[in-house]
Amino acid sequence: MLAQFLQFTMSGLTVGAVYAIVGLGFTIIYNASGVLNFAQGEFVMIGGMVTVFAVAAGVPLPLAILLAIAVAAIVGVALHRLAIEPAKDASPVVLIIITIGGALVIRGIAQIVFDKQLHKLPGFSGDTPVNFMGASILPQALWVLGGSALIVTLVTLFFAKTMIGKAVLATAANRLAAQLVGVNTSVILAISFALSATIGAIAGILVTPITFTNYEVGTMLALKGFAALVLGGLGSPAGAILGGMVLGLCESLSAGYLSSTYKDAFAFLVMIAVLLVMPSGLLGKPSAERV
Amino acid sequence: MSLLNPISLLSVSNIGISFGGIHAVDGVTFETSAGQIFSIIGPNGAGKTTLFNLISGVYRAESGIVMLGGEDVSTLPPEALAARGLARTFQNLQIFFRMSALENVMVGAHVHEKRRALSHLFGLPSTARENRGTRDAAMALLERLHLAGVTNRSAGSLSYGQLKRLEIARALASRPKILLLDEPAAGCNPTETAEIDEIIVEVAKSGVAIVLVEHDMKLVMGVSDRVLVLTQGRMLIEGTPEEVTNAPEVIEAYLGTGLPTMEASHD
Amino acid sequence: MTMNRLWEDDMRFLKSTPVLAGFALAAGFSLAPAMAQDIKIGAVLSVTGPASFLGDPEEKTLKMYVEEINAKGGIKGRKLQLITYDDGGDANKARTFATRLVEEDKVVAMVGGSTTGTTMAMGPVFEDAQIPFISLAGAVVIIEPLKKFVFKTPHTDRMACEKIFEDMKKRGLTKIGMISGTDGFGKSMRDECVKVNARFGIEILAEESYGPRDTDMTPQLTNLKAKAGIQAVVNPGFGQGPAIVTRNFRQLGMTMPLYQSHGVASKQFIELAGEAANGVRLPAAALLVADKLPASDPQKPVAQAYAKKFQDATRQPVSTFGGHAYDGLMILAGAIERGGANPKAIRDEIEKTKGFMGTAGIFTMSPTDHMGLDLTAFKMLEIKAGDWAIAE
Amino acid sequence: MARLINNRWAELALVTGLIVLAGLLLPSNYYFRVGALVLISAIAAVGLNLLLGFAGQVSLGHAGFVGIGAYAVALLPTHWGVPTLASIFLGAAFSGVLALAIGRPILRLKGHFLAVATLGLGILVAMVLTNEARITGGPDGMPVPRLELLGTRIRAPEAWYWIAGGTLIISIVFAQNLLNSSTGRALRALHDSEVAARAAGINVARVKGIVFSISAVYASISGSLLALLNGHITPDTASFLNSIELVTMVVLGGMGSLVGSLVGAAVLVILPQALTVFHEYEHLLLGSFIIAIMIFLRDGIVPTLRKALLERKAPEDRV
Repeated sequence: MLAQFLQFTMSGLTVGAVYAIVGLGFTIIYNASGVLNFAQGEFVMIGGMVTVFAVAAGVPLPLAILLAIAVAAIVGVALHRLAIEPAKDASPVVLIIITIGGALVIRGIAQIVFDKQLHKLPGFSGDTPVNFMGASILPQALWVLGGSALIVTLVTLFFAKTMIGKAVLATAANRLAAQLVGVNTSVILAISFALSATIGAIAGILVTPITFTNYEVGTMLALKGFAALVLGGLGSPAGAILGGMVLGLCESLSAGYLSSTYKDAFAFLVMIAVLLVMPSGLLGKPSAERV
Repeated sequence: MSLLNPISLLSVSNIGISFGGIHAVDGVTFETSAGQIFSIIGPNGAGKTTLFNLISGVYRAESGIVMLGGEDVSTLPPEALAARGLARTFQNLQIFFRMSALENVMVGAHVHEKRRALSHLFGLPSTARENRGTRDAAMALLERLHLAGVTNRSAGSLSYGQLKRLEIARALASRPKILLLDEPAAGCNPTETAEIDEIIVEVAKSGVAIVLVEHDMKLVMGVSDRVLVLTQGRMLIEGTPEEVTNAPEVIEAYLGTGLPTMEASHD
Repeated sequence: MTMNRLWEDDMRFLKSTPVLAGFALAAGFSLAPAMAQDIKIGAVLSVTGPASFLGDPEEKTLKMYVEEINAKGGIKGRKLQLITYDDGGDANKARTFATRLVEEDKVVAMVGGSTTGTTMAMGPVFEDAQIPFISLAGAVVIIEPLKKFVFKTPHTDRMACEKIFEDMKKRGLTKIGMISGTDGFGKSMRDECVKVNARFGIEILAEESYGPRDTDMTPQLTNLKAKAGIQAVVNPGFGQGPAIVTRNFRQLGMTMPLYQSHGVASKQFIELAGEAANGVRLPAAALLVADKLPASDPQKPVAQAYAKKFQDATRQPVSTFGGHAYDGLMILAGAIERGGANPKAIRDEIEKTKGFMGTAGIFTMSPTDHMGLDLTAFKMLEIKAGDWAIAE
Repeated sequence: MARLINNRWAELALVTGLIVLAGLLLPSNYYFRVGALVLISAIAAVGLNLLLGFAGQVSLGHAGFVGIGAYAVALLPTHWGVPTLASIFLGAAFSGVLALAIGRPILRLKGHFLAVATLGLGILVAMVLTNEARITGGPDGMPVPRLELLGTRIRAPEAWYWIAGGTLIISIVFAQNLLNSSTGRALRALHDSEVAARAAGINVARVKGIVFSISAVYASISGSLLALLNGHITPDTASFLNSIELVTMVVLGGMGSLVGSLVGAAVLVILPQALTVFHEYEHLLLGSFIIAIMIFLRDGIVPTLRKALLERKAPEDRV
């Protein structure tokens, strides 16, 4: 019984970690610019696909990973420069539609540059499962969990300790004020897109050995990551992580204990229920309308 | 002192609310009746707008009671208060910017319109009749507030002074018994202020109880029947304009923060 | 503002809307040049979207072989013109493109329909227009009940179930668990398996399912593992799901036989599932094991030639999906060769296809059988040391 | 006042003119089918515009209601012998009541929280349609019995074009009626300021529920027509991607513009048809077009063009 529960939990945590990192990527851009970037899932795709194709072309894995991150970051900055910045005063809904258009473009390019096949990477530490109190776990799952934890730590440190991180926060809090104290907000926004893309790409690289990748894995991930972000409380990095984990656990536990057919349904029901009780998400601050 | 006087239209007794441990409004008590102009003054952050939000149901009071025409309305939402004859304007404009000036005022008449979504959808003759009635009344109000020239303009294109008057027109469209005006003259030039002044007096004369928050001391002292001074959420004094102007504690309080007339308008 | 002025605005406005421009654009493009004597055939395929691993090789195959046919001088001196559209897996779009092929492109026949859903949505269009339609999708419902102008080339999912159950019976496995994808393929095959299992004396003790985009099936498999008495597991599904199921299956240390379906009949499955794929059995066309067929097998040259051509041209592993497109195109070419380029004549000739050797087996169609394959064309394969092997 | 009425009739005349003109010019069944798809999508987009464009409430699950309408005309006649016309109304009624029931709690949420809740709602509908295969035919869908009117079965795309056109015009008339009423003013008011709307006596929860329900009915009717046009229906109809497509139609065409919904629907239905010549570049181009439209016509196609026209023609109008 316990072994089963552990198995379900590990599955939920691993899947949830991916949702969480995608949600975290959403949060960074949202906090800096107020844009909900629905092309976030495409960064995950780029991370996985570039690594796969570079490795296939003979590039050593560590170098391929760096390359993939660089490509994702460049795409992130390009997305900001070419699509978001020219429309920066548009309403939030319009900006969302623009990012959806951006996702279509990125996917469209990927389908031409790469291919439409599914691909995988070998597990970083092999594919032999390890046994943990009766539950068997892939070493790569530990990579995903560890990697997520590391990313969260680094992001937290980045915002707390570095000048750039603080500038991003300042821009988020008040763009005009940040400009007045000499922050180049345009550069800062570009940095936040690059950072978010980097995180997405790392997530893509970490999970490809488990989940495979192809040119359109981004759609589903963006959907789930968005749900995680909102469930956790819009704008809170810790909330995005918590939201992702809760979503992942809901899915795997309902697949295990209730019905695998309706596991997504249960996950969304739980989410709606949580939102009805906590209308600002798990860790979101209730926003009082100023009158 | 019998505070819950049944004759008074609005009576507020010992009302209070706190945000994050800070008492924004604490133990405020007053009452006012039909035809009276009751003003609330005080320095910035004194809790005037919070008090308005408490009275109009935007916030729910943690302590105290609000009575409207003898009925305890402390826990009712804003729309229920509106149905009972309470109307208000907002310090930082709450205009329907995507609608025309006329439509803004028409919204004000909502409480007098029938709630029949289906007949609205089918465009039955009763809806057309209702629209005509509401529109004519709104036009009259626009004229009264010197806004007839911008009737069909989008509210988003109006000047600040026009918007201030538009809010008053919208509030009047509900034919209120009690009207809460939150800095109606802020940001208006002397001519506009004089016009608003005149309208306030006129409305009060028609039997509406007016509660006014205003920085313009000349306006306040000129029109008010009674004045209440708030500082840090608490009542400093309540009395006639003369009593308040001459009270030593008021002079003391305002010396520290600068005279209210000197304060810049809010955005 | 006067009524007149507004009207003027509206007229200008109307001209500036992209509605008419869009229509004009579409009209312009659909009048793409075509030589009068070319024979137009259409293909609506799921080249992108969740079923792209079907549509992509299908499209590549069709293009490759139409080119080859034309290079050899076409059919009776007339070249083939292939018009393909990508429905993205969406049945509604597929139907629009089907209408376009019939109404605008005036094709004489259609090879395509990657999924059962898109095929079912397009079927009535071709039935109404009386234009033959050779579907590349699996489900039995496409040809059962029989529709006059609709044919199909892949084995049906019912045949796949029967093949699997037959193999189980031989190995003495009678109590099984199923885990199916909730995509069209998985769901349809699952339904067929549940209809025929009793005939083979096989009992389904537990059923689980997973979504087409799911990335972890350990919870479902943990439940199957915990269910007492299960001797084997069947996994109807296509795309990434079966590869993940296979890996999770081994991860959980499950040792009973695992059966996959013909929905994973591509080397890609072995690549994705890796080591875990070893020991997995699945029913599939002989195409996958072309090289391992005995030299006496009449199917060997066809299968070998197609596999080589596809792999050389695309540098991707050959799949039976592309093979179905090959079969469909060749059956169609044969029918045109025999009966000319009139849709009704083509339909009649397709129905008379006899002993055609395709990648999926020998096709012999009839007025009551619009697929023409029997179980003998279906091989039970086992994955051994990362490669296909014939298990019977 | 004159202007308000003029605007309304001009809008209606424009739409009717477009539908009739296009209907007379379209050369073949294919064009009629594409035209019918534009009009059918526009019906759902007009409904969603009431919710999103006018009342400012996001729904990422509206395809769920399209799905309900579609399956109503497939399931009710097939399994229970309900006449098709009655099925359309039953589906619409069910959608409306469901939206009213769910809307009450969900619509308390704001902005992105509402978006996710409605997203979940749409996905639930799609899941039920996919998984209850015994009734719905599962992921491969099910055939839809043809509509019989006066003894003839309607299947020609041309007939559906005119039916959809008529329905769209009625939909727009109803939408205009609503907008030009106390309920309509209330729903537009709460878009700009909920607190002022409440202070004016508007029961915000009630009005949101009503407009959510009305937009669900529009989506449902659109779904019924789509199913009848196609003759076969799959759960894709209710998919998340279709919900996104509906939102995109409304935003592209212009939030708060009923004509805009028709234009937005036309762009998103016709553009992919025109882009097929570019084969694998299709998605890349479609995405680029969407981005470009949103950058250069920020308020949506119709409002931006209208503003530009008015500004050029009547500078004296602006003070």
